[in-house]
Parts: sequence; structure tokens; C-alpha cells
Amino acid sequence: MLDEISGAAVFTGERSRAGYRLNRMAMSLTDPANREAFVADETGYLRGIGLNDVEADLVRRRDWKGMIEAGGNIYLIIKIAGALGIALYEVGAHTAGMSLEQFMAQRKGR
Amino acid sequence: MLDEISGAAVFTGERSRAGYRLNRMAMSLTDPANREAFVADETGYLRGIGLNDVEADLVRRRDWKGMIEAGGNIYLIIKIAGALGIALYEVGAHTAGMSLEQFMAQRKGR
Amino acid sequence: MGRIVGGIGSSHAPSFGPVYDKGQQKDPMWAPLFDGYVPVRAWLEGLRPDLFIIVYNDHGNQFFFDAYPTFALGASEAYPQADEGWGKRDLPDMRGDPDFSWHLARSLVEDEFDPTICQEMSVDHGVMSFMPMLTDTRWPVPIVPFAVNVIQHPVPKARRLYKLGQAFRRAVESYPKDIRVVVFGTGGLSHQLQGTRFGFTDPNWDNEFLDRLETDPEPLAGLSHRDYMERGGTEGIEMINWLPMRAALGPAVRRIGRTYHAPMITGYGLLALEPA
Amino acid sequence: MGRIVGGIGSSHAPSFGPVYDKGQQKDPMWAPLFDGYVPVRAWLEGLRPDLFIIVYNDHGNQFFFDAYPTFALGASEAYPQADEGWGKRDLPDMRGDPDFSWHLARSLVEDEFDPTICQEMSVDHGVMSFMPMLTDTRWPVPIVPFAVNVIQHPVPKARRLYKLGQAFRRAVESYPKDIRVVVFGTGGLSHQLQGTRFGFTDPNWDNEFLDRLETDPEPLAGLSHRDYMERGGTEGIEMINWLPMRAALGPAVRRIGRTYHAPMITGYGLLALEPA
Ligand SMILES: [Fe+3]
Ligand SMILES: [Fe+3]
Repeated sequence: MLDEISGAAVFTGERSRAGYRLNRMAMSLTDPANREAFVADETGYLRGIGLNDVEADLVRRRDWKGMIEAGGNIYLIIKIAGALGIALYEVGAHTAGMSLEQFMAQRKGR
Repeated sequence: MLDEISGAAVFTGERSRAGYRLNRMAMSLTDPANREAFVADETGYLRGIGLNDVEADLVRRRDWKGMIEAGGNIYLIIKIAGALGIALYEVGAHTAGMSLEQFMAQRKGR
Repeated sequence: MGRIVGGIGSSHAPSFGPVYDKGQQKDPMWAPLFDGYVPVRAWLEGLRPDLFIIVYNDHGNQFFFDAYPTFALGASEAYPQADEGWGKRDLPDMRGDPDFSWHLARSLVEDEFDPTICQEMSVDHGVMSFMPMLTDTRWPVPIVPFAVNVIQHPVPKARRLYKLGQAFRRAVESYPKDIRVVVFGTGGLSHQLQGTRFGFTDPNWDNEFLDRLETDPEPLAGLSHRDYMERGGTEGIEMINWLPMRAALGPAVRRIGRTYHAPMITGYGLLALEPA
Repeated sequence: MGRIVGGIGSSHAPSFGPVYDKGQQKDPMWAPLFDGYVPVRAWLEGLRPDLFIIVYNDHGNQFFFDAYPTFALGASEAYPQADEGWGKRDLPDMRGDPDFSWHLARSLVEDEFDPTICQEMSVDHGVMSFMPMLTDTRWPVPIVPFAVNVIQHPVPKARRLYKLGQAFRRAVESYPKDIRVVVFGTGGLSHQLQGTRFGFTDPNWDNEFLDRLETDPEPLAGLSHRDYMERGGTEGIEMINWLPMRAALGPAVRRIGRTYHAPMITGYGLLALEPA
């Protein structure tokens, strides 16, 4: 099974199963009312939509790398970032084990 | 295109398109709360769920044959009958242009 | 590697529910049908199966015409019963086997099938109605439900379903675990629920289908939808759901059991086979 | 009979939205890309197309993993814009052509494809982001959106998508009306949105892909997903969406336009072809 390519998770069915609740929560943020509710009360929203404590903690800690490892799909996870006003570059850099500044510095170097 | 077989409508995409609202209403009756609301106030329920006057009238007149002609799918339409306590044989006989009694008499004759 | 150890074709019908729930399997109206399930159930238990793949069709309960899949493959840990519009029966959720489901998904996509993969899925009488006749209702054996569109045309060709069964076999045989799999196909037999032929059944066609399915199935894959619907009624098109079961078994089979009965407006049949 | 009069491959990206909405197509960062769309847009208008078939992928907006289709064929009169999590742009619904959609459904199912058929369907930036560069945003030409699963593996093989394009051609040519059809394929080019290679692009691979797609596409159908993802990044697997467009055109094509630019973290490309 193709599970990883050059240091990136391949989003397999098995990962989709593991990350189901997390991704479902992320997709709920395509509704503006849900985005508002999430931003107003993160903890309450995450509990209400059925995340377990480990998953909710990954979101609260903005642990994007951890979310991917827990089965988050990048296209869904960036909706969480979007609702929080966090840009894709910051999310992506984190999944690569870098800060945004490190990532931008490395890019310039290329 | 295969549209009719031996006097019966084949439920094509084109019929599915025509009967979309009617079938969607019928499927809503898989929820017990909706069944209750429908039985309590048929007209209000049919309007609320977005049927047009012609479609609502087919339901109110128990015109099962007309519902099929309007794009109703038999598996969906019998949910309307079910909510109203009307049996499949009565629905089927009507689509064949018979009363239930006529159908049963004809069956005995076979 | 997995192995296909049996195949069962069965009709399904909402009416089977009350028959089972009220214990009426021995009533004169139903005994000619359900007596045939008793030895098949014993044989099935003796096979010690690890998994059931069930090819069936939904009836406007799980899927709607907003997004209607030609093929839907269940990949869930549990399959609850759908409320079809008249309340649920007292039956627990059926258990799934997501590991096998995802293996099957990979194998089918490799074989150029295009299923919709469902991690949330309820099952209606297409699965729930006949299964209590064949296994304990605590559902000891996990299932992989595989829903086929036979209600909104275009529906897949009989040939496509035959090939699907062959692909099931490749998937089972490439599974790393030594599991014993039984494939089910359910639908029909002849019936027509609307139009001038409402109530139509044809025991001759049904029995011809059962004969040919057992001994010479491949030509059944060459019949058109018109053939199936003229001979078996518009809703009798469900009979194509039996083809994957037969194709999965391979060329030579041994018959374990067969029953036919048409007391109402559907030809009810059961056919149990094992690879010879 | 219908005729395929052109094919367009294009990248899509959320970032195209603000560029268009703020009129920044001529900004130095974007001009090297969007200057290339200007003559292609003029050519496209000159083709007087009656229909666009658009092979794209959704990004967790219309479809979720409860029921994820390998292939989803739109059969709606209108396709509203999805809210992707950051609000909608001020664009009207796109118009559909259900008559052609159902014809295509019949033709594809006859050709042993297994699409999920969607009578309600929103479209995300996979369609909406690049289309304003190519046509009036009052959407004068109706579309048939065709969504491909490229995000939850198993995804369909490149070979399957190539065959899909050939099946599109049969469908168009068997349509009773004399319509002029342009096929779009959209996704990629190289990009990777997560993991240690985050931000990866490969202009060499992207340009090699554009070269080969034009002149010798068939071997691209033989590449594995691993090939596509190692060379183009995990999210670069979207490039397989371009294959149906190319296959639908037939063997010989004439190039109308081509552009490539990689200012951010995705290789952006445009390729416009017509049958030679
Ligand atoms: Fe059925
Ligand atoms: Fe994309």
C-alpha cells in the first residue's frame, strides 16, 4: 500500500478512517455560522461536534503536523486554519517541522 | 433510450429529474418526526418541503398513477403510502388503472 | 490468502421482516420458501465464514438522487438499519470489516471499477430482510455491503456485474489474511411494482434463471436490461445482483440448496453454491 | 452528432480568486501566467462552444468521506459555488445541461464506467478559480462537471482517466444534437501541501508533462501514482485530471497556447489544443 511519499503522508483509506471525526469537524467550517461558533468557543465547539480529547487538543495547540498524523486531510485541515485566520504557509511549514520564518528563509535560499 | 417496458415507466434519469421534488419529499418520510408532521398537516408539510401545486395535488388526491407519471419512483412513492397507512397493493393497482378490488379479483382469476 | 468458500443468492423483501419477527416461517404461506433456508443456514455455519460480501440494492433509503452511486462500497465499522418509512425492527447494527473494505477498494480501483466508498452507511431490507433466516441476529460474521444502482437508469450492465464478481475473487485471493469469505447476491426474482403489469411474476423465467446461473452463468451476463425487465418485470432487474456472487465462485460449482416460491407479487428464490 | 472542438488543461488554485476579483492579472507576479490566458480565451470564444465538460477535483467541499465517489458526474441545471471555509466570491451559479449529462451517463455506463450521478452539486475552486480567466462570468456556456477522486487513496489509475477521455469522445459523437464541446482537465501541476517537501514544485517535470501530453500522451497513462507523486508532489497527483482532456481529442492535435509559471508553491500551467 502506498502510504508515504518523500516524507509526506499519502491520504489512504486507513488514514481517512483514523481522521474521520477531525476531518468532519473541519468540513463543518464550510458553514459560516459554524465558523463563527468555532471561533467564539473553540472548546465547546470541538466537544459538541464529537472530537475526543486528543483530537481537540491537536486543534487547540495548532498542531498541524499532529493533525495530519492523526489522519487529517490537508484540504480539510486548512479550513480549520482558515477559520482561525492562519495561512496555508504556516500550516505547511509546521507539517514540514519548520516555523514559517524558517520556511520562508529556506525558500529564499533556493 | 429504454423508457417504458410492457406498460411500465422505466425510471430514467430524465424521470428522476422531473420527479426530483416529489421523490425528495417522499424520502423525507424515512424520518418518524416528518411522518408525524406530514400526517398531522398534509398541505402545510407539502408546501413547506417545496412541492409545487400540481405535485401537492397528486399527493392529496392519492393519485399514485399520476405520481409515477410525474417522475415519482415507486420505491419512494410507497413511503408516502406507508405514512398514510395505505398498502402497496392499493398503490400498485392504481398505477395499473385498477381499484384494489379489481386487482384482487383479477389475481384470483389467474 | 483469502478464499471464497460459498455463494448465496436470495430474494429480499420488506415482508420477510414481519414473518421473521412474528415467527411465521412455518406458516403454510411461507414454509415452502423458508424451509429451504434451514439447511442452507446450517451449511453456512459449518463453513465457519469470516466475512460476508453482500451485493444488494438500496431502495431510496441510504441513497437519494442528489448523488446516486452506480456502485457503493461500505467501509464502516457498523451498518445501522435504515428506517424505510415505517419504523425500524428490533435488530442491532451489522458489523463491518473496514480493513477488508479498504483492501477491496484498492483491488477494485486497480481493476478499473469506480466505486463510491462509504464510511457511513445504513442498510435497508435489501440486506436486513433475509439475513436473519441465514445467521444469528447478533451478526457474528462481519459484512461488506456493496450497493448496486438498479433503480435509476442507466443501471450497470449485467456484464459489468459479472466482471465485478470476478474482481471480488481477485481481491479475496490477494488479501494477506487467511479469511473464508461468502459472497451474497440479493434482489428479485421476477416482480413488477407499478404499471399495467403490476403484480407480474414469472416462475418459468425465475427457474430458468436459477438453472442457468448454476450451470452456465456466463450467457446471463450477455442479456440486456430489456431482456431482464421484459421477462422478469421492471423491478425484476434486481436479478442482476446475483451475477457477482456466481462469477466470484469460478466456473465449477456444487449446489447446496435451492428453493422457489411465489405466494404474493414477487418470485422468491434461494440458491446456495460452493466452489466445486 | 456532437463534436469535440477543443481541449484545455489548466491549473486551479484558491489564489486565482482574489487575483481575478481584484483585477491583478497584470501584476508582475501573475502576468507571466495570466497573459497566456488572454489569447486562449479569444480562441475559445471563436470556437462558439455549446458545452464544456470539466474534469476536476473537489477539495473536501462538495464531497466528504462519508460517501466519497471515485467519479461524480453532474446532472444538474445549476452548480452553485461552494463555500470552502472562507466565504463565497460574488459569482453566479454555473449553468448545467442535464440532457447532455444524462446522455453522457448512459454512454459511460454502457462503456463500463461507474459514476455517481449528482443532481445537486456545488463546485469549488477546482472549477471556479480559472474559469473567469477563460469565459465571461455570466457563464454563457453550460457545463458538465466531472469530479475525480484524487485525494482519498485508492484514486483511479492514470490509465483509467485516459480511457475516460476516450469514452467522453464516444459520448459526444453519439449525441443526437450537433453540439460543439470543449473538454477541460484541471489540477496541479506539481505541488505538495504537507510533509517535509512542503512547497515543492518541479518546473522540469511540469514542462516535460506538458510536452508529452501534447505530442505523445499515451505513455503518461502508464505512469503509476508513485511516479506522479514522487515527481510532482503528493498533491501533484491532480495532474492525472488532464489526461481525459487529451484523450478526448484523439491522436493528432494542434497547439493553440501554452504557459507555465511557478511563483508560489504550485506549478501553474495552461495548455490549449484543438484536434488536428
Ligand atoms: Fe428489492
Ligand atoms: Fe486542487
